[in-house]
Amino acid sequence: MSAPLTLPLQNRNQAISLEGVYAMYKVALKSRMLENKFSSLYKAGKILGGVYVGNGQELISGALGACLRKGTDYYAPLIRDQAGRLAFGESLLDSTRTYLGSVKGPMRGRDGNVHRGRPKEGLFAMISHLGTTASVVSGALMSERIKGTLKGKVGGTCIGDGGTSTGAFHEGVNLAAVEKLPLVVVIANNQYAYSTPNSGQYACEKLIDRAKGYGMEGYSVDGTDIVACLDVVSNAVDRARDGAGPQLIEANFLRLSGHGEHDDAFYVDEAIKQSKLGSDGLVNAKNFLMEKGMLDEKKYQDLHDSLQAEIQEAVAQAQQEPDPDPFKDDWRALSSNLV
Amino acid sequence: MSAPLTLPLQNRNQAISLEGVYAMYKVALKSRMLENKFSSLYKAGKILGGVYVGNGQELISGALGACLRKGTDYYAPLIRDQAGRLAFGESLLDSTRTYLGSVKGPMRGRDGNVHRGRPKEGLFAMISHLGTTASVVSGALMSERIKGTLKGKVGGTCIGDGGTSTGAFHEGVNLAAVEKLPLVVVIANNQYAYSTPNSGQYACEKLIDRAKGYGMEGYSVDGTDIVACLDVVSNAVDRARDGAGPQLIEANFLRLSGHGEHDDAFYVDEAIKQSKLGSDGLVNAKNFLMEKGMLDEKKYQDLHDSLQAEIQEAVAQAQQEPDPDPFKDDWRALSSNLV
Amino acid sequence: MSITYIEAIKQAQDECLAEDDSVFIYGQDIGNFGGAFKATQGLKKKYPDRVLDAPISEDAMIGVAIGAAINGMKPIIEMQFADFSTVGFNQIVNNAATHYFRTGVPVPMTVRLPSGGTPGSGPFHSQCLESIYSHYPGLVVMTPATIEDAYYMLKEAVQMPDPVIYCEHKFLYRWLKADKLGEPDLPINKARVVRSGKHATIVTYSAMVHEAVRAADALKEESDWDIEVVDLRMVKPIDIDTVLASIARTGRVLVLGEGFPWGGIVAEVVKQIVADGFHLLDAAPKTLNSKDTPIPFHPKLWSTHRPTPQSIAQAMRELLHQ
Amino acid sequence: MSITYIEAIKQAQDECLAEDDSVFIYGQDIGNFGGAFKATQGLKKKYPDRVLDAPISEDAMIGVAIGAAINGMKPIIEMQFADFSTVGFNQIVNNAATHYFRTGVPVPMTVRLPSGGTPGSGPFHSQCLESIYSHYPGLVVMTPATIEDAYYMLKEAVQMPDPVIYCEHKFLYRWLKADKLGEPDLPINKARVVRSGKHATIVTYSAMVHEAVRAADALKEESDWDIEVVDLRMVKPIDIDTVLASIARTGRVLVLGEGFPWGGIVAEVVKQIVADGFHLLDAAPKTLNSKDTPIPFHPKLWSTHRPTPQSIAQAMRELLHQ
Ligand SMILES: Cc1ncc(C[n+]2csc(CCOP(=O)(O)OP(=O)(O)O)c2C)c(N)n1
Ligand SMILES: Cc1ncc(C[n+]2csc(CCOP(=O)(O)OP(=O)(O)O)c2C)c(N)n1
Ligand SMILES: [Mg+2]
Ligand SMILES: [Mg+2]
Repeated sequence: MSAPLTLPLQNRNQAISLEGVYAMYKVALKSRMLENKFSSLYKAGKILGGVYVGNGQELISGALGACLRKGTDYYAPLIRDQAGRLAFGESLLDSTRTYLGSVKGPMRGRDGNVHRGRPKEGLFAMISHLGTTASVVSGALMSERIKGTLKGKVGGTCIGDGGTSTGAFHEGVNLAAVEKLPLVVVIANNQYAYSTPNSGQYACEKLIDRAKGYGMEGYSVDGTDIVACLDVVSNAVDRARDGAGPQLIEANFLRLSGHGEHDDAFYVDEAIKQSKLGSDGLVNAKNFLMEKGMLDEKKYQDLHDSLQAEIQEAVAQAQQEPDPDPFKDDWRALSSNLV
Repeated sequence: MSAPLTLPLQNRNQAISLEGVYAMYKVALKSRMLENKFSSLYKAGKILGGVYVGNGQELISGALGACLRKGTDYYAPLIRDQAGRLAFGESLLDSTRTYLGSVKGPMRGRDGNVHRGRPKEGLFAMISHLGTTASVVSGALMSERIKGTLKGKVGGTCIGDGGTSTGAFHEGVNLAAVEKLPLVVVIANNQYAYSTPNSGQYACEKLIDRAKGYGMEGYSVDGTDIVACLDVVSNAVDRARDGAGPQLIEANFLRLSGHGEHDDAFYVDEAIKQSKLGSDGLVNAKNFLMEKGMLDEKKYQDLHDSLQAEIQEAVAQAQQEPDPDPFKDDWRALSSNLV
Repeated sequence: MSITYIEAIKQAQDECLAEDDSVFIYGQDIGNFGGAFKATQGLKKKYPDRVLDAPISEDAMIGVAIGAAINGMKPIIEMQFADFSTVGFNQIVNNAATHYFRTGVPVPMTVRLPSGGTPGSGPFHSQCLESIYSHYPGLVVMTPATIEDAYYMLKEAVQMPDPVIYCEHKFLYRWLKADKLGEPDLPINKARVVRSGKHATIVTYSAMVHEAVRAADALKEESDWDIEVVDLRMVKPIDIDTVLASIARTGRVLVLGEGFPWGGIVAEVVKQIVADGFHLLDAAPKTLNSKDTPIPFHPKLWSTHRPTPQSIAQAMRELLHQ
Repeated sequence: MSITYIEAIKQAQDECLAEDDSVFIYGQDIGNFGGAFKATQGLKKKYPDRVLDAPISEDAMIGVAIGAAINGMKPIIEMQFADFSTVGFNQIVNNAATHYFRTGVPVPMTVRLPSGGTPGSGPFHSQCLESIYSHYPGLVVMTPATIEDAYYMLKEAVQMPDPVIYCEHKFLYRWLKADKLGEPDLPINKARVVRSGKHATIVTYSAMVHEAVRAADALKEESDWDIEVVDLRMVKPIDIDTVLASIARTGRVLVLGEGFPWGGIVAEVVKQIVADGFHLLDAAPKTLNSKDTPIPFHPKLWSTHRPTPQSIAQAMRELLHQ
């Protein structure tokens, strides 16, 4: 059971063990369950802003988060990267506190939901404007190079199919390539940008066709296949870490929910839903682990229950914490004392 | 002598005749001579702003201008497209008047040198910010489509190697591809962006590698070879006109002058200067036409003298025209009457 | 048969499309989906070739509008949120706005910016950008505060030969409701006296008009102050004459805006008031904006960050006792 | 051994690099080439790993600075011209400027903007963007008018924990010359009384300080008026106390700027003056900016478009006779 899986990909430095797959599955499941919880809280009117979940994106997202090393690497997640955040080491409380507006959260109520981060721990806090993270992570990596401490470090970020249309993304990725930075960029191609299908965002056959045009190494991966995700991402991260320069990964899968919890996604093509692309990677992973004997229904139920308890606790704690107090808040946009 | 040249490129609808090559050479030479004149005027302190010339770019620039049809097509030239402008049908006077600040020029002294245009005649007036033209021409083409008058129309624009790094360029080209517009984009790869060599702008082997990633048809061409330029550009324009969608052309050559007339270009690599890439396409073209019997020294001298006279006249006329008068100028940024 | 502010915007667009073949709408998710706020719902079906989905490319979307407008069309660009227009900023302020002055060829385009704060929207889905765009020569900037203005101003914006930045306030979208669309009562370039009074004037625009009226009502109730409220409606150019006429009646003025406090419309109005109406003033003009920080996500912070009827009334008390 | 304004900028950068390993410079053509204006000439040789050429990607350049600054560095970004910073606008105002407030982690970066008009530079190489950036919470905006300020303010900007927009005026680059760099005389957040007077005050900043002094000299000569000139130096935040103290002495004020007339620094200063110094005013504050059109290319148009010693003197005459 602990024998390393043999996987087809070349150039792979690390073998993916079944334990590794199982660990990753736990993170993905935890992410799904946490976001389901946010979704119900949203429907109950208990969340202050919007809720954008990563249903379908857990495997590729979690794989990137899992392959990056907190304390060494940089990670700039995007809106559907709850799984990657958990895998990278973000606490459940950071998440629940931010969604629920606790003043004890990393954003202290000043920003919400998916915008949270702990920049001093290598976890960047995104802004809404798509495409801006590739250059920010590049800047962190360039500063490591200047300090002479880049060796062995990697930066990772994610972008949607829609986000690839932004000029900011192009500039950031191109710059990373020019600087030969150890940046791993995951294109989470979930077939839609809000309601817009891929045909409205790009005219190439596959987005990974752009890797060559940037001078990056590029990989396609089935985002519903847990082993493939781990394999391709760990390979790319290893290659970046070893000095092979920036890596582009395109993962294909379907967004299994609306754009946000307010959206019923009526526009999603039924044919895609029915295809392999539309399958639920989490179900696939569960089946795989059951086949391999790593999981049975009892074990799954135990896992589920323990995760549920953890989540419940983190939600409950955030809910009982104080809101920010506008009269005690330090209303200053500058950290310098100039006035 | 009037037999069509046989050229290697496939899919070409039009054969390039020697007469065509000669006509194009005349435009390119005229452009070079006009800009030489601007350069001397600049050195004599007679030009009000900067001077940015197209030395080396005349062939590819002229080819695009020549293949577009004024009155039907749209053309958005960039800073080194004097030859394309002449080929498209811009008058010498529009050029001299703008450089010399005549109030009779198309910009009436309000804008200078390379920013001129006649948007109502399909000749767009660029702003300085690089990368913005692809989307503007796309907008013109989309409006033709909406009106049902797109058939047979083409838009053309140019970008430098450096300009490909802008997000604006990426967004514009990608959008044209998504909309399957008849847009022909020429990347004038003159190896430098100001002082920055290509290695500082991109990490792919050839910029044309990006065509696939945009879902465009792509061509490389030797920008110092007049026949190849005409051939590749006319082919791409024809294909766009026939509905094959957007076309990307990368022309390679060397910028044969400084970035502007203030720049001695000390940083240009001597090896490139000595290579084929560094050769002067105008000299190559002259040699080719001489070989083919279309030109001899006498004919060249006559051509030169007549062009010189034309240029001299256009400069003289612009010089004797009035400057704009700030007290008579209509200082309004809006065309509506709202106050 | 009722109508909301957002429905007025939809109806105006529908009629623009119906009446003028050169009008088209371009924006993210505005086709089949009907737009993030449903301002174009159903329009794709009616005008399939003129309601077009755009990629996430704000810079290029504005570029498209410019090229189309030069070419005789009257594009409407929907930004998904005003905040994202910063990505198309360069094309707006340097290309669209300068084109008429540079070339003599006007650029009749309208950029719709879903603007302003709603609770829980945070720093990047709540911004007011009218001050930024007004700074640039060559743009007309509209900030409708009522259902009728939303409708009539948008229809005029689309027909105007200049680039118009049309700031529609998200908070008003469904909050403003009426039985039917009223008649137009003023040319769009005139400010409107929304509530007449004699002790002081509040000059404001967009959603803050309603907060100002609430504050004025409260002050009436509380201590019988009669506060006049002037809605600028269009913030560039500004109808300063109506503002000055009001101050001539009241002698005191608060200029109020939801946006950031530094520079911008509010400061510009004060500048124009003191330039031409200094002698009319019985007290120093006061101003009120949001705080000078990014817009906070948490509703408790947000509702202190922006002006409220309470903070407006407090500012008015100070003004009246000066 | 003389020094110019641009040399002061270069020297400040040289020393910043020498004194602090966390400083680096990133910009187009700033390496070997030494920058479009030679503000980094020779620095690449001295600090090869910390003077880096960037691709033509202003958005990404700012992104790099943000990522580096969060990570403990103190990047200096050179924009080739201030005008091109509109392409990096989103990263500046929405990412860099909000980061400290949102996360508590400051972003110590400096963006150098070669700003302002010179003859023949036209609409896209002449702009003043300090008003636009000042509007946004979270940015410090500096506008040095002297060789010493160029030097000392830049050195402080680089060490400041917040994003600083440093607007250096291209017209001053080689026009200001001195035998040697003077001593610092004021904290950078204090405005400076450049010329003392008693009849009226001109409040201004950057290159217009020199035009104001010329106008003041002319008025002295012409009719013995004593005009005080106050240089704001930093335009966000503003040292309004020094402005008010001057107005307390003179009772009259012209606020002057080179940028576009709508909103911005000039309107903000008027707003702050009337808020706190209304009782000090003997006449309505006046303002002067460029015309409200794009900046024209032709020197004859350009020199009428922007304020000149003549138009400043004219505005002062009107102010003095009010
Ligand atoms: C520059 C910019 N424009 C518009 C938006 C509004 N917006 C938020 S998410 C989204 C769709 C993103 O699609 P994609 O990149 O495919 O990511 P996904 O939501 O599918 O994960 C849009 C248009 C934005 N955030 N940024
Ligand atoms: C967005 C933007 N950033 C910077 C500049 C300043 N600039 C003008 S030309 C130029 C170099 C352009 O290089 P390239 O695109 O290769 O064209 P070339 O000059 O070689 O023809 C630069 C950096 C600009 N015009 N626009
Ligand atoms: Mg998507
Ligand atoms: Mg070049």
